[in-house]
Amino acid sequence: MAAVAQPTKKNYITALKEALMEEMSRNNDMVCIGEDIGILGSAFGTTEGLQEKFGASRVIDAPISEAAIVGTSVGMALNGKTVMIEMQFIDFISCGFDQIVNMMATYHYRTAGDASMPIVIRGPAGAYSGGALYHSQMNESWFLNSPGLKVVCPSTPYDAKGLLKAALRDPNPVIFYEIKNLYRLPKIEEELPEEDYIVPLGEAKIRREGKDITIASYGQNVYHCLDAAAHLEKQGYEAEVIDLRSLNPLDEKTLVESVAKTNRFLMVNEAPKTCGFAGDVVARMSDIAFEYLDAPPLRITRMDTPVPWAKSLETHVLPSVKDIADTAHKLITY
Amino acid sequence: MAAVAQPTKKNYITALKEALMEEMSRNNDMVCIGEDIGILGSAFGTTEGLQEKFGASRVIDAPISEAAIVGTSVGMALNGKTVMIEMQFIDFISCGFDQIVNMMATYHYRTAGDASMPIVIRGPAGAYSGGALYHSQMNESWFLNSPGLKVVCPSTPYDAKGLLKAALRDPNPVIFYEIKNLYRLPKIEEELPEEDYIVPLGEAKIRREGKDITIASYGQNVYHCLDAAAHLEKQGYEAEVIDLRSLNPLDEKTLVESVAKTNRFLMVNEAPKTCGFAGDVVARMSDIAFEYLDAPPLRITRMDTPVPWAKSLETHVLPSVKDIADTAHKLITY
Amino acid sequence: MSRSVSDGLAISHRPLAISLCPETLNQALTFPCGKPENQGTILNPQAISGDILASTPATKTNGKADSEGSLARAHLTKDDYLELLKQLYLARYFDIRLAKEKRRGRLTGTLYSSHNQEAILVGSLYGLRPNDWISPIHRDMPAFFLKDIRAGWDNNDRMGLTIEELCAQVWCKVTSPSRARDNWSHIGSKAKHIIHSTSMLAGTIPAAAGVVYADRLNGGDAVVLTYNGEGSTAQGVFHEAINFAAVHKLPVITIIENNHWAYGTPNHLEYSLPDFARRADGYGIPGLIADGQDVLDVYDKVMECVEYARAGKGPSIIECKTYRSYGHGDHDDDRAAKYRPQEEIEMGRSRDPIAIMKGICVEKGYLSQADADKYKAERKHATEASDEDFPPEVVEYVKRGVEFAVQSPAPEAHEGSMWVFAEETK
Amino acid sequence: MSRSVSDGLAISHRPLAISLCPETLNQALTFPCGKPENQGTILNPQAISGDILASTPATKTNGKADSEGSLARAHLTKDDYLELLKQLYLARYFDIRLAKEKRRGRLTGTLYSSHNQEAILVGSLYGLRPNDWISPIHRDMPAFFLKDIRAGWDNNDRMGLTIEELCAQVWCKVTSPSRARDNWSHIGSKAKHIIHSTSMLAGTIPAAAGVVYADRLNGGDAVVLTYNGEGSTAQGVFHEAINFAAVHKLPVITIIENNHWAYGTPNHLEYSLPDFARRADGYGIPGLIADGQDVLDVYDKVMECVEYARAGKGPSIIECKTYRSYGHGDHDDDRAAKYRPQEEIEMGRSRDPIAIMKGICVEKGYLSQADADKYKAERKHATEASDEDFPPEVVEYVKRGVEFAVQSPAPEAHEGSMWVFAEETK
Ligand SMILES: Cc1ncc(C[n+]2csc(CCOP(=O)(O)OP(=O)(O)O)c2C)c(N)n1
Ligand SMILES: Cc1ncc(C[n+]2csc(CCOP(=O)(O)OP(=O)(O)O)c2C)c(N)n1
Ligand SMILES: [Mg+2]
Ligand SMILES: [Mg+2]
Repeated sequence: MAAVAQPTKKNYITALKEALMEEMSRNNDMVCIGEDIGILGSAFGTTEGLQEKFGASRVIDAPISEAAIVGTSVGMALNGKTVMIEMQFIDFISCGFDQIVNMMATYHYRTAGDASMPIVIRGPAGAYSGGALYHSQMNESWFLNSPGLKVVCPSTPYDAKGLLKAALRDPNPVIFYEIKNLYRLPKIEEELPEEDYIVPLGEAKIRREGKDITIASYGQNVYHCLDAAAHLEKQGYEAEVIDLRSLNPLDEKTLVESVAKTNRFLMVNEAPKTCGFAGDVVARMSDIAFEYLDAPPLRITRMDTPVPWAKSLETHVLPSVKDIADTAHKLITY
Repeated sequence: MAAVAQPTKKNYITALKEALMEEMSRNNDMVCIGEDIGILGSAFGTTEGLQEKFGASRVIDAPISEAAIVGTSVGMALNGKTVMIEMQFIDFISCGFDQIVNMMATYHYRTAGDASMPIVIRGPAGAYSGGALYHSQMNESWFLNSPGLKVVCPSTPYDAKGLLKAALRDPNPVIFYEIKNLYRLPKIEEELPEEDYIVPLGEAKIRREGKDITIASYGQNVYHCLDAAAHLEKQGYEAEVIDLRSLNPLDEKTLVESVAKTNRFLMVNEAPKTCGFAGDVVARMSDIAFEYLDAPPLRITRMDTPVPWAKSLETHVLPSVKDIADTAHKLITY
Repeated sequence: MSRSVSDGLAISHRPLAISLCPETLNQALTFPCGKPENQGTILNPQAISGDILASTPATKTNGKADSEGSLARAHLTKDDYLELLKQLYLARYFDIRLAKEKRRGRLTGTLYSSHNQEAILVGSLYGLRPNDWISPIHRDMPAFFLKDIRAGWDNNDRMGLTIEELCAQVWCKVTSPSRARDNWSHIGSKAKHIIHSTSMLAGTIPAAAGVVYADRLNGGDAVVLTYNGEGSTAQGVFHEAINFAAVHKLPVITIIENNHWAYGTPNHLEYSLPDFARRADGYGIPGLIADGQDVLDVYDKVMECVEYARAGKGPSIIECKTYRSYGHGDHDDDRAAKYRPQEEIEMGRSRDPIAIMKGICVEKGYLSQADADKYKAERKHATEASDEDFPPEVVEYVKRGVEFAVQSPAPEAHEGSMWVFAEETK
Repeated sequence: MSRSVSDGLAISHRPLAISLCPETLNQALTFPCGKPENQGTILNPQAISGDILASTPATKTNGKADSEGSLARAHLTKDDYLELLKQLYLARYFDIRLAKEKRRGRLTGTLYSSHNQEAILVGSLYGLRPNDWISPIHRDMPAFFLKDIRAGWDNNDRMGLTIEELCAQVWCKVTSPSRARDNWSHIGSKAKHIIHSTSMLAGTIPAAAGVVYADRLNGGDAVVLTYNGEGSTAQGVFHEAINFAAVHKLPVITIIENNHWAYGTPNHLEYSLPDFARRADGYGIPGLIADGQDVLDVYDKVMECVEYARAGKGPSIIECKTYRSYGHGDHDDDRAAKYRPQEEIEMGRSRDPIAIMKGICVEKGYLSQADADKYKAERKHATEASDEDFPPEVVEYVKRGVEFAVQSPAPEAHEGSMWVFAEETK
């Protein structure tokens, strides 16, 4: 009897690797650029093997020049290429900021559609791992407030692969937040389909059904929300947890349908509070779901501080499972 | 009989000029830096006469290097100086972005108070004047989401002078949005006190009292709100219009007190909608004033587009008096 | 094949003396505003580095005037000379026409005049191939229609914008390439290989590097010409882009239009050396200086760099010395007459590119003195010049564009929220 | 006063030959990773510019070794030599101790080892005045306590951090200058004139320019030393800051620690020339090359630039050639042994700064061969070296710091939301 291949579970970073490898094979006009993505294969190993397979001209080890990395990618896109940009950490995206918000994001708009920008900027993001101020950021709000950019943040291997592939096929620039804490987290490993698939941008996913409150989030906070939901369950409440996955475009429909059922809304993310995306979603719910709400739509976020280094400090400023469970409880019993 | 001096009304830019002149005289450790602020006296004339009076070493004509302008100011602040930075247009602040959000904004935090950063970055801002994508921005949200920055936006000559002086005496970095459309607007000219005064950061101002709805805004949108209020008055409604003036710190007390009275809340600004400050204030009201609200707290903002050039296009994407009046009416009659 | 590999290696990473700059030219290229003894309204001489006096030589020169034979211009015919002259008139007339329209209140936005700087645009574009790329900025409006104009002034399929498109843009009409969404020089064309700039100075140089990187990946041999003011060379992204281009030996030719003022800031407050071409030395790439008033010198220098770039040897910088005739923008005209000394302004305008090219054509016998005297546009301010000062075909050409623009409609309001995102999926 | 004004002018804006670099040194400074024939795992040789082979000379040299008399080291005494050697041991021991602690899981965060690069820190700091400023980055941990250590290793009031403060920082304790808010090298002190860096490479050079600008305004004559990896010189802000410093002739000395790798990227993919000192040429400022393995050569070059800067002549760049011993950070040690060829690593480590300085001291008769053989730290990996390989006072000194750190408490949680804003009003 022939040995039956054991289905293998794959982690988040393997899913990303597969996406890059497959899209580079599928699209001869795709180029990758970033610091240390070629010879080294990326700080976290995400691009391992790419340069070997596709050559140094399609997998470019760029100088430490984030603005030039973004800007040259704009030029390549203008001349027909699809570009994957890696930021070594998403924190360094600030060094290419002007090129992103003023050059790349607006290109399609200001040329009345003459040129689209199929560029994905991806990079390791997120706190809770002692990375301190410059290796912990979730700065998606800067880009959500800059028209012309799509923003994505997967929380599972399946979504990581499917969303990255979808982003790389999208004609628009996409900022792609990878949660480095999830890269190799065993508990979220899963089997991935053999065949080509994408997860379309703009579709949220209900991670847990419930009728008492809607808790929306993305990235690693999804797991905090699920843990809080488990906690609430012990108290006899059923929380619905929605993983937004794509922030722009946002799946408002799934959110409204959920709130129509639960009549409570809580939004959780780890970015700073003021002008963060949590507040934005809360404001949207005021607008589109107010009639369903039996309690104020609220948000739980990082405090308005940078992410400090020491564990005690970091924990203090970031949302915790307890924060979520407590606030959810307050809203359910409002 | 001796001639009695006629009290003179002053415009918004004159108020700013006086603030700079007075603070430079008052504080020998104050330095100004920016492009074309010395020989030329600034694109809009805001720094006219400063270099003549205080010399080229305290009023620096910098190379076209926004990142270096911010970064050298950080160094000067570290070594005891107070710095006024002019961005020729606030749109170009993106070119110094990393230095602002990662170097300047965090300095006090990451050094546990070892070094404060008394730096004001000011510049002409705002749309409605045909400036197109790069001479129209209101990008305050980027900075409100970056902990460590205060953000201010005056709408009258009195506030322009008083807030700028307060900002220049504040030990923290302040991003100061000047509305270029108001610089020389005759209808807002007013007498300014002879004596030294400041407008403290963090105090909102009720521009018009009313009992039917609270409309909050800042910058030139305040006038749109007042026009909408006048319109509503004809329909028999009294809108209360609050000029926030200072976005961070925000005067939540004045807002809550107003909503406690009006039970309706509408927030207006001209920045892009998603993750803009309007949504943030709406989310705060959900949190701190939900019990008072008899209708959803809403926002009116620019569409999620850049600011286009042609008048027809620009008008289409920006909030109008009609938008405000209509939504306010909807909320009042909710 | 006359070049050997070692030739290439030998000249590849030091500032090259691949062009000559006669001594007399050096003097012509020096305007007083860079010098501390003549500082306009500069208030604090201490801020000015004293050693600007000890100027570096413009380019390395072998001390004698070059013979024409080795220059790119050797291949130009009489017709080329006359065409270049006509293009100078065209660029000048376009600018003057806009100045007049602006003064009459018919235009919205700012005119950043290219008056007196036309030789840089005409000379640099003349020898390009149709599929080469360009990246013009605020002061380069004529570049958009001058690109590939050799394929026929009336050939709308050439690889450049039409005069109609350009006028429609300035008049803020929906028929413009931007559909009136972004202003003045913020246009381009993917099909015609023109990069669309933003306001952010030096911000398109990385994109320029990117288009030719992509072209090389496709096996092409296009070059890209980027235009920049001298003040803009202080931007970080200038450095990042040129460094990238140098590392990858990309065919990026960066033209520095040194008109000696960056808005109200003179050369010595932007850069520590008198010659901005020296920026090249930090990247080990050729840094040439051209006489920005002499269309043929610009042509020669650009063509040398184009050849160098197309051969795969990498990027280069050409500083074209010139002088800004008026204010930074038209709103600045009055102030600029104050913050710049009058003698400086006169000296800066004295070497009019039209006059210089006319003189050369007469000297060569390509133009009779009588014909040369027919159209006296040179050194005339927009308020002084009339249509009679220009060849009628030039006036006609621009007129056609203006008429098209005037008749075109403004965009409809709803377009304001269109095209934020592209819809199709690749 | 021995210098005349014209002296200053003559040397002020070209890359200066103010230091000599003997031919033999040139060879010692060249590591193979910059060369295409020895590329580690580089996969596409075409991407590498062929003419790196034709290397520019390290600095202009007159072809013969300089006499010691004209060098800054001429003023150093025997005690200085021995102190320098001891400081090399100290820097090395600190790094090795951290590597061991890290390996034992006692530290959080990344160790960016300065192993093999200590001569740059020790040599550059030795001649500074107490009130001079410095701006160290990730690989410069020992710089924080080496600053002004001449005022006494045990003098806690000197203008540098104490070993206790530094260890507390690494151990993530509340007694550190950052109160454990930001990690590892992201510390400094306003009072002690050390600029607090962020992670953003080259991001503190503008601040360095700013502190000395302010100092000059106050009538001071402090200089500032900024440290940067060679890869970081590609950042836009590097350009903007040096350009600003050059325009204003600010006393900013930029040390480029060229350890030949920027994480996994070799020199030739970061810059088109083999010598990063040539970046200086684009700003018309001196660009020197020092042997980063030789503490005295670094000292000489830095002191020349310090003198130049203090005299008001402006900024300069010193490239110190060295080699990164291990991985980029300790997490990269294993990979770095693969992406870099073994011979290269061996060659890069072969000129150990401790060994070189020992040799000089012996040659000078400042140290007996027996004493020199006593502490054999040189060329030893962290796993091989033991306390016996170091002078006991060095081991003791670091031990004191470690003990303090270990006994210090972690910060209390509520501090996490403190100090976002400063409270007092000026
Ligand atoms: C990044 C950025 N900073 C500032 C400005 C404002 N600005 C527009 S033009 C200009 C001067 C440009 O001078 P130069 O580069 O010499 O070009 P010129 O206008 O003289 O042709 C300035 C400061 C800008 N457009 N972009
Ligand atoms: C602006 C920025 N981009 C990227 C990084 C990530 N990064 C950290 S160190 C490093 C390599 C630095 O190389 P080099 O400047 O040569 O210094 P070295 O580590 O070799 O001493 C990179 C890319 C960063 N810290 N900052
Ligand atoms: Mg200029
Ligand atoms: Mg390095």
